[in-house]
Amino acid sequence: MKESKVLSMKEAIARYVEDGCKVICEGFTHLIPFAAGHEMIRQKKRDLTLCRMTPDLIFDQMVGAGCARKVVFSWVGNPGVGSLYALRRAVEKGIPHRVEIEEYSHFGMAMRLLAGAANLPFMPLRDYYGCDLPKVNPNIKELRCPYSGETLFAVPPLNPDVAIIHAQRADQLGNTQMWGLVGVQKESAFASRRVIVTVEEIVPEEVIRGDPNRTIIPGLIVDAVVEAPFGAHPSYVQGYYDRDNQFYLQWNDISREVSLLQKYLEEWVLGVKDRQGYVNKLGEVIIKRLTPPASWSQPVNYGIYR
Amino acid sequence: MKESKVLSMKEAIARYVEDGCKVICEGFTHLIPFAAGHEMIRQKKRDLTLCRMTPDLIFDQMVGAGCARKVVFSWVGNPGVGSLYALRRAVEKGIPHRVEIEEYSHFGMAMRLLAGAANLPFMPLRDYYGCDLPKVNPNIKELRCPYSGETLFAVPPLNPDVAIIHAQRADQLGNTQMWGLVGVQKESAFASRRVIVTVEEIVPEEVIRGDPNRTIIPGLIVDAVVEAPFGAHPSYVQGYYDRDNQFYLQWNDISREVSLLQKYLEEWVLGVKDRQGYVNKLGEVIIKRLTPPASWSQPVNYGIYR
Amino acid sequence: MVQKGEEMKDYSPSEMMIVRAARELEDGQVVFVGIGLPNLAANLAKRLHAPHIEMIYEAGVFGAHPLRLPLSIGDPTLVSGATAICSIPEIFMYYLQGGLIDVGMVGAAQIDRYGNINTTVIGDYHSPRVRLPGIGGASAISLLAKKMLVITNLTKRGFPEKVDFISTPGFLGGKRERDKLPVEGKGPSAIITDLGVFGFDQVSGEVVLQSLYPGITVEEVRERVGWELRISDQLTISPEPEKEELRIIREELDPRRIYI
Amino acid sequence: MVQKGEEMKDYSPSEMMIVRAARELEDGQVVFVGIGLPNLAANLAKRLHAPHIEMIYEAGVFGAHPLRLPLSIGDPTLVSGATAICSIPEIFMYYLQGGLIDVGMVGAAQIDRYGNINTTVIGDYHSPRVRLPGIGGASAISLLAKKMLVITNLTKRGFPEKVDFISTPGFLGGKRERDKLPVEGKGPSAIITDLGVFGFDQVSGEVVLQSLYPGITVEEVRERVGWELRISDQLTISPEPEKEELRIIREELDPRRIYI
Repeated sequence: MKESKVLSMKEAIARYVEDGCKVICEGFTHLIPFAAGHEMIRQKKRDLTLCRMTPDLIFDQMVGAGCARKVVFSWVGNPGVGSLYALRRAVEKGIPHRVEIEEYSHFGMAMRLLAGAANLPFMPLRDYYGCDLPKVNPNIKELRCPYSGETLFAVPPLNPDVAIIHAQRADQLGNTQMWGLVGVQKESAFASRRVIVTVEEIVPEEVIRGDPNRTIIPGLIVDAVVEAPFGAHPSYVQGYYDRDNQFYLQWNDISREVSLLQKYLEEWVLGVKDRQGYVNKLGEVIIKRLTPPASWSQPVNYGIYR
Repeated sequence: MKESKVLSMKEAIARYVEDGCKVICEGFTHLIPFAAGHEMIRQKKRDLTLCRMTPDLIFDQMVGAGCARKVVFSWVGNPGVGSLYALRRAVEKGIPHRVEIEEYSHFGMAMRLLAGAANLPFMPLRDYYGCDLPKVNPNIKELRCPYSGETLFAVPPLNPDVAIIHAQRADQLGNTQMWGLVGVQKESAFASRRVIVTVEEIVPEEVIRGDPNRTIIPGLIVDAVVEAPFGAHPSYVQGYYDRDNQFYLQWNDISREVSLLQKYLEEWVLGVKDRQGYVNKLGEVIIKRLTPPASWSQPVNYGIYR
Repeated sequence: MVQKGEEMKDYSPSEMMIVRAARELEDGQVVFVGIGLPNLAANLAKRLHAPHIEMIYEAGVFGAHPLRLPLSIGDPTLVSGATAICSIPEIFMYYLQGGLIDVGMVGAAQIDRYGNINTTVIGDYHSPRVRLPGIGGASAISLLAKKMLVITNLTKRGFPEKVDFISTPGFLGGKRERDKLPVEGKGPSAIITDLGVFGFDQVSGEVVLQSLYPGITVEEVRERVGWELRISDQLTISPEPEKEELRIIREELDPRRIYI
Repeated sequence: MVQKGEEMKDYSPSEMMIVRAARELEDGQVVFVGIGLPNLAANLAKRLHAPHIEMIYEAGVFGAHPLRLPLSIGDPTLVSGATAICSIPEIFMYYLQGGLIDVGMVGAAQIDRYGNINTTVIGDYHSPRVRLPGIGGASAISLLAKKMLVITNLTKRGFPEKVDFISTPGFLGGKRERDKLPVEGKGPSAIITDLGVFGFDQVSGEVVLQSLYPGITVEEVRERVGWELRISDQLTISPEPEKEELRIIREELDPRRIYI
């Protein structure tokens, strides 16, 4: 009865990500939407404000490709490995062009998204006391409790134009299920004007309806559903594939050099038509290395109530 | 390695519910902890401050039995049926003794519990504009946004001494899984100093560990785990039994008359030793009527990562 | 809810209310649904002119596929086969406060000349003559849903000039006062009763009788309203329920006739 | 992290740091764990003197049963077989701000005379000489966990008298200033480095050298500290790692020797 929201990645990005808009691509280590990031690079999106708690390789690549005007974050690095060199080059040296930054703590970013999802003009939190960050980021303000008079801090809502969320599965109406680490994806989706969901598998509505508590993002707020198997590599998808820690290490060398970064983008992003091209190029050996043996949850009984 | 937290209902209530303390028994229509409520009546707990968004029959019974000093709520009634007469008698006529009330809206109560769980001294919300409630409840205050200057309202945290939560299952350390409507149970548990979990089934740790995203309350904050099959009747447990709508109708007549209420308490609460006694008395016909055919969710794959 | 003296008609006042409420809903709207008549109205609309209505239940359910008529706001039949469940804080923060709800429907124990709703107390708050259930989710619906319908029976006691307690704001002292509230909800759009339907004056926010049900007179309505009721210049007679509407209500939605 | 010139010992500086950090943890504590040395320290303590330690991972994991050494803070091995997963807002609001965390462990690019930590920039904030990762979860750990340990290598650049930017507060300008903050966390309790362990003066909040690792001299430490370092009257030599500690680290916790 309802119209399917399934689009190709190309269509979804072309339709919903406009130059100059504010995009959030969440996923805390897990479920980082790399396939969508690569499509934004292929479509030469420009002047984006890129939001993520941890920019990770996905934003390093997008900044290196010239997509960004600004990055909003709370911890910027290649976790456990080192720096995001493309992002640092843009911030420090303006290569390929100057990129602004706006930073918070993890707690602050999470509360900005919560406020954004809840349509609150601010969210109070017990962070930033004694920190220098409020001195350089005027968005972080002091606030007095109307009951006790005590001082707290406040952060403003974050309301991106588009959220791009990767997940294990969704139906064609965008009802999206996710397990493993869920990060701030729910808040990011509710906080954003548009939501693109990319998934490992599009499943029949019955699968979703068989376990509604598993649904993190309701189809109500989803604009496009894209099937993108292996769409989070080199990050991971719980139960589907492992994090490619080797690639995170390799990236340290790649992003250090403009020429290597360009070569990477040409070969792995611009040089392939779509995610399927990337997966073919990755090859079976790597995919096999990253595929875990199965560990199934027990089903639960919802009951039939007539 | 860790010590089991499993107690009998009698022990759990005796140990953690003190006269005069503030108790929350959440569950929005679903999973209302009646077995625990009955045990509090049997143990003649007194001067309790009873907190629930919807006091429902559980608090009508406890107030009728003389356990309460105060009720904190946001909608008081027998849903779809009528009044909670025992509670009204106590508030309006002081029978069996005077009971105070303190009321909010649903949104306000939910935000009080969120603030309580998050250790915030207040939570802002967009409710109460133009309402008379803030005039009679000074706990609801106006607040100015530190960014826009706009007016919002604030509610203070609710931090009960004890939360009593009923659920489908938990392991012996209190890791508690729940599906179907989840209400404000997570917030209630985190907001409270002590947590008693009552469940349909105590399951091996492996069942919980097989699906960690299903865990709503972590054992970390749980003090006691009680096995109480059919422990939410006449409310319901998704997948286990249906709401006993007939009893909710009958209650309308019972609670109207002090003598009928007393008779009910003597027969169904004081007259049985424990929940098993209640279930035996209920009988197989009612249990069969309330038991739904099964509808199992599909298992999901978490993967084994070595 | 079938009233005596209505046997002449082949439909009940409740059925008429369901049909009238359903006609207020538009295709594609996101509707915040309560149990009883609002649930029946939303489901009727969905089966007829508004197939793309999205229903959100206050208990935290989106995309419900109930196999029976829900008897409580948290009926398990709303959960099995739904597409998403969320917590109560999320329903209020993300759906209502987040601005996702187009229409909400609420009941009323009292409603006054400016559409203010009382569901808290009759008499003084601290020593009430009658203690009512309280606000529940209604104030949030009025303030945060883009549009609100009120569904209630028309009784003299229920329609005083001024409510004893504003549980849920209508137009307060008048539309200008309501417009000052910094919220999405701009006040109730209609009161659907068992005798007719009221709207509100666009300028003052005062209740105006808009439509009578077949066979009901203006006088019968006036008798039950506690102030000098305004009647619309374009007063209409609501068309009777159509056969197909009644068939759906009786055969599909409430076959055991619990609410009709 | 094995340093040259340490081949004489049969354990690495990292191993010594892990052992020292583990000894700071007490049985029954709830520990907020990061990846790398903190994770190894907590797991070592759990296998020895603190079997009832509860570990919470920032990514939202409680009761993890990792089958391999986690290589990222959100490693999937932390999820499979865990007892509970929660969202990031919940970890910060309910666990940290909710006061459930006894001990947190953080790293530092720079740490100063009063234990203030810089992980943001070297140089001016707006035109930094070096851009570091930023705060992440560290400020919340310092302010909201009851106790905080800092784990970092001791380098001249990393121990200036005053950090360029306070990302995460230590004792600020001194203990009295820190005590004014309306939070649970009362300042760092120790800095565990590759040469020795520092504590803090109970009155002033100034860094004090408490313990040297075997074979390390006060002079070696002084050389790498950018201010006139105070030495404890009760300066100790930290006992070397025990065989069982090293066996657990090498055979059970980090068999591929990724961190040690």
